[in-house]
Amino acid sequence: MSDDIIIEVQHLSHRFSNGAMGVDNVSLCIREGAFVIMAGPNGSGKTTLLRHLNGLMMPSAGTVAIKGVPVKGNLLRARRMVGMVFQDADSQIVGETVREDVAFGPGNLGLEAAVVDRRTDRALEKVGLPHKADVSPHLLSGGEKRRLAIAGVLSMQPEIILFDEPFSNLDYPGICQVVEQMKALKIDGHTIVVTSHDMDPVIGLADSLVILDKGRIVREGEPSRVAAEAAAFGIRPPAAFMQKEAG
Amino acid sequence: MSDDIIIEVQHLSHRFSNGAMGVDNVSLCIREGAFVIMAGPNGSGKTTLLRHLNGLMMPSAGTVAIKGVPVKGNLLRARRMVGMVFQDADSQIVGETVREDVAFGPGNLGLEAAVVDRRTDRALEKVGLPHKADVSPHLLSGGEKRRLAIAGVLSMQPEIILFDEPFSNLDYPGICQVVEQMKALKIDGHTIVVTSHDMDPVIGLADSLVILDKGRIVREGEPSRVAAEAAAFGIRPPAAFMQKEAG
Amino acid sequence: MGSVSAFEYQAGGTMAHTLDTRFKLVLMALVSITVLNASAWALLVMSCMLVVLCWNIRLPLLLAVKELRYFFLLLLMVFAARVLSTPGEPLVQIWFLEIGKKGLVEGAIVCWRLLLVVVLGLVLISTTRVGDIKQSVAWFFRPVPGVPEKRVATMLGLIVRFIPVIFKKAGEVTAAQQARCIGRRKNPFFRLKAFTIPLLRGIFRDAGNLAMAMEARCYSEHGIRTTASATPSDWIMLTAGSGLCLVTFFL
Amino acid sequence: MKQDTNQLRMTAYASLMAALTAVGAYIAIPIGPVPIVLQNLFVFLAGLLLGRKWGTIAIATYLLAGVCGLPVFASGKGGIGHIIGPTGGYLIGYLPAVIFIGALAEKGKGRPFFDLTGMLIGTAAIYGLGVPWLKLVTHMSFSKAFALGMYPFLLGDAIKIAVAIPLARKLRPMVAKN
Ligand SMILES: Nc1ncnc2c1ncn2[C@@H]1O[C@H](COP(=O)(O)OP(=O)(O)OP(=O)(O)O)[C@@H](O)[C@H]1O
Ligand SMILES: Nc1ncnc2c1ncn2[C@@H]1O[C@H](COP(=O)(O)OP(=O)(O)OP(=O)(O)O)[C@@H](O)[C@H]1O
Ligand SMILES: O=C(O)CCCC[C@@H]1SC[C@@H]2NC(=O)N[C@@H]21
Ligand SMILES: [Mg+2]
Ligand SMILES: [Mg+2]
Repeated sequence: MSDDIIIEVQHLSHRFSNGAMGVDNVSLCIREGAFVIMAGPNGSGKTTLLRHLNGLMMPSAGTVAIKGVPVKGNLLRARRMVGMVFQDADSQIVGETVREDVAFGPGNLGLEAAVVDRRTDRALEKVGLPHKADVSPHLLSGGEKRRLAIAGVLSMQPEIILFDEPFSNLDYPGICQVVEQMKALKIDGHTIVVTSHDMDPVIGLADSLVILDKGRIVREGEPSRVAAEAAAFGIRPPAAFMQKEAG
Repeated sequence: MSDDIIIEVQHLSHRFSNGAMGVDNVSLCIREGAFVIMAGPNGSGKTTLLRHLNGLMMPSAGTVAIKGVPVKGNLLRARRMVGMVFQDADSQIVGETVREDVAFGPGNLGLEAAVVDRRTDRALEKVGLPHKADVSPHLLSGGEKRRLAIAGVLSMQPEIILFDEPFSNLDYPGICQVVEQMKALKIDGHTIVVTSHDMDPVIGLADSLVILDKGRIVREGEPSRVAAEAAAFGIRPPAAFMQKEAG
Repeated sequence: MGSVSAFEYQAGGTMAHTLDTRFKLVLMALVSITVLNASAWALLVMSCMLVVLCWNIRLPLLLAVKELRYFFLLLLMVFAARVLSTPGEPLVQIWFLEIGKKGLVEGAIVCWRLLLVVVLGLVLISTTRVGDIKQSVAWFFRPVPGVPEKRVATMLGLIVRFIPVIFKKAGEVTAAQQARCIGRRKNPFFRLKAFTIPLLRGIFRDAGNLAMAMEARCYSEHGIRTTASATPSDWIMLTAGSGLCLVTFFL
Repeated sequence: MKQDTNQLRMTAYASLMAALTAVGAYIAIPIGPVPIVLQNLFVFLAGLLLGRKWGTIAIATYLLAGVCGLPVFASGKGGIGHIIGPTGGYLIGYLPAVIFIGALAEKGKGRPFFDLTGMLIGTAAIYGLGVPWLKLVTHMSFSKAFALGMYPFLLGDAIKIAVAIPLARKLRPMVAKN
């Protein structure tokens, strides 16, 4: 983790058309190469905040900048630099085969066919799916689908990767696979932001833990320090910490 | 928990139209008032097995009986006696308001309007949603939606309640609410079957733990005894047990 | 559950598989039009060739018959309508229904034509990837002004993607409602409304999510290739095919 | 870019309506040369929910998918031959139908009277093209074409129209969001 700030959110607010505040005056800096967990109860604004980082949603007030360049007005750059793995693995499948799905992103960037192919192959290898390249994505298991979604993001070679609830509906081996993937991405120098109701699998990797509540950041800092306070905000404290207390 | 057997599954197999075996020669007895956890990796057949208990799916071979009466040929009886809370809370919402949704089941049973109203009120109270009775269900939070789904089942006054992944995408208070609900149902004498990738919240309530793998039952018995072996079958062992080992 | 039709692309290396999809589509159109105007002799020639083609690509015959069971019913109706409405010397007379030789022959020919066209469609889908159809359509529309050919291609891909999703969602909604004893309701209006609203809500939400996921991956129209190149053997096939159509047209 | 976002979402919705139309065609009850289908219900909904422009795009793409051989027509058939076949006229008729319905729905801003009028005109357009086409292709008499290609469906179509109005009212907010 370097000292350069890669994501800078300033006084960000998002008001939905029905008047509800999804995110309310949030400021946040994330350093290059950091692994950040974003926790908070249902409806606390995690998904809404994440979607501002790659310009899928636009702020009602405030700004988001990636490496100093505002997202607004540079949408394509933001989306190339910030990859996002959505919660629902099924709804983000675009291709008819695994390979085609992974090639969707780089294809959109207007790269040459040879470059697209190379990136696709590399991404498939990284997540361990080359043998499934010609299979229909809908035939994959839950864990494989999630890895496919990661490959689809990796092939765009983003510097930042956002994961929205990456463990939901996954079995234990599936969770372990995804965590391994995250570990490898972190070692490669990617900046990673994860939202999850279940911090257990990733708490060991995290450099920072942010707690959201009602659209605001209520705690932020060292995971070990912040996790102790998690329960007060309706977040399940990671077992690792309960154990410590028990032991 | 009494000694009477309420659910009896004998040599149940289910073959899908593509030839895959969803459930493969499963036999299982559940006693009245028991709380059973069904665990297993993705695709091990948990959902498929549950759906045979209320006749949503029909066996290719074998039988299921509720209180000695076969499900086949007595479908409506089975569905009245066996309520089911689905994994995807959204797809089971039918009503335009919370109250209307809860009244859907008893309304279908052809009960008198006064009885339907009374049951609806009682169910709403049990899950703590009376103040939301006139709200559109789509505006509820994740936890509230799940409680609504439970109310929709309670209003039919089933003896057996099946929960398919009741904790997915729920925050910690939501999980706690659902667990409280289950505890109350258990005390009321309901028989409960829960599938979940995360056993932590319910392991303390369980009388029995069943592990499925590739459509077969591979372990069955005392939760404390079976849980110790869980990891071998790709199931995340409950933290309570890891703690014991650590402590 | 899954796809619309029991028929899906079957990988293979036959001539029907490797022929350039644009050429396949053109040939399909030509042959369809020819067949619908062909005489009995021409139909015989065409049928023989189609049988060879079906054998060549190993068209699953049993599946085809199963798939077409309703279509056979339709053919029967067309046949009956044709027989009964064609004037001519009656062979048999049942009450006021007159069945004539001319009617029988014409009815048979009409049905034969329709059957050929439908089997031709099965051959096309079992030898062609949707991705290739998409790309060919984009290529065809490239010179047409006012039609955003790449967007059209994207939409074709999305249609194929959504169909199984709709069936799956419909299954889920049905299951959830059956579990709550909807089976006791006999009123079809009630059931239709109870079923359709959650279904459509759910799939519209999914479609919105998909659009967002595509956007996050920089959806742009660079992603669709509209260039294609044909090999000499493609041209030979096209020439031979259209020549045949021309000949049978006058047969 | 906001414009773009919306366009992509509408593209997805239009494709979805086309896919629904295909599913509605797949569920066909054969009662003669022309089957009972749910297809036209989704043609109505395409116009009501998406409006004139996107409704037309949805149905035009649906027809194109069929022309290209994808199995999207009644009981899972496709190909240009099907359009030239007995039921082709109905299929072509869907285009003017969706244009009328969409245009009126936009004008009416959700008032049921406009939706209803649109669907009645649309249905007239579907039969206006469908029945003569059926007569032409199968060489029946006009009275037979009406008996086989229109009368058996009128009650069903009336039910579809009656169902489409509340459906559109419930679903419009979802489509119009943002
Ligand atoms: N399109 C919308 N219109 C109006 N309100 C919305 C919309 N989307 C979300 N909200 C509201 O904004 C708030 C934040 O939602 P968000 O999805 O960001 O929460 P979350 O933290 O991701 O919750 P979860 O843990 O359940 O995923 C919630 O109260 C939600 O009801
Ligand atoms: N309609 C279907 N057609 C064919 N195979 C199916 C169908 N539904 C499920 N399967 C297969 O049957 C097996 C059991 O599926 P099931 O949904 O019961 O698993 P599960 O234990 O509930 O998994 P999860 O933990 O992911 O919910 C899986 O291998 C699945 O791929
Ligand atoms: O072959 C097709 O795909 C088109 C079938 C058209 C059926 C027509 S549409 C109007 C009328 N109402 C029905 O239910 N069926 C017919
Ligand atoms: Mg969220
Ligand atoms: Mg399941």
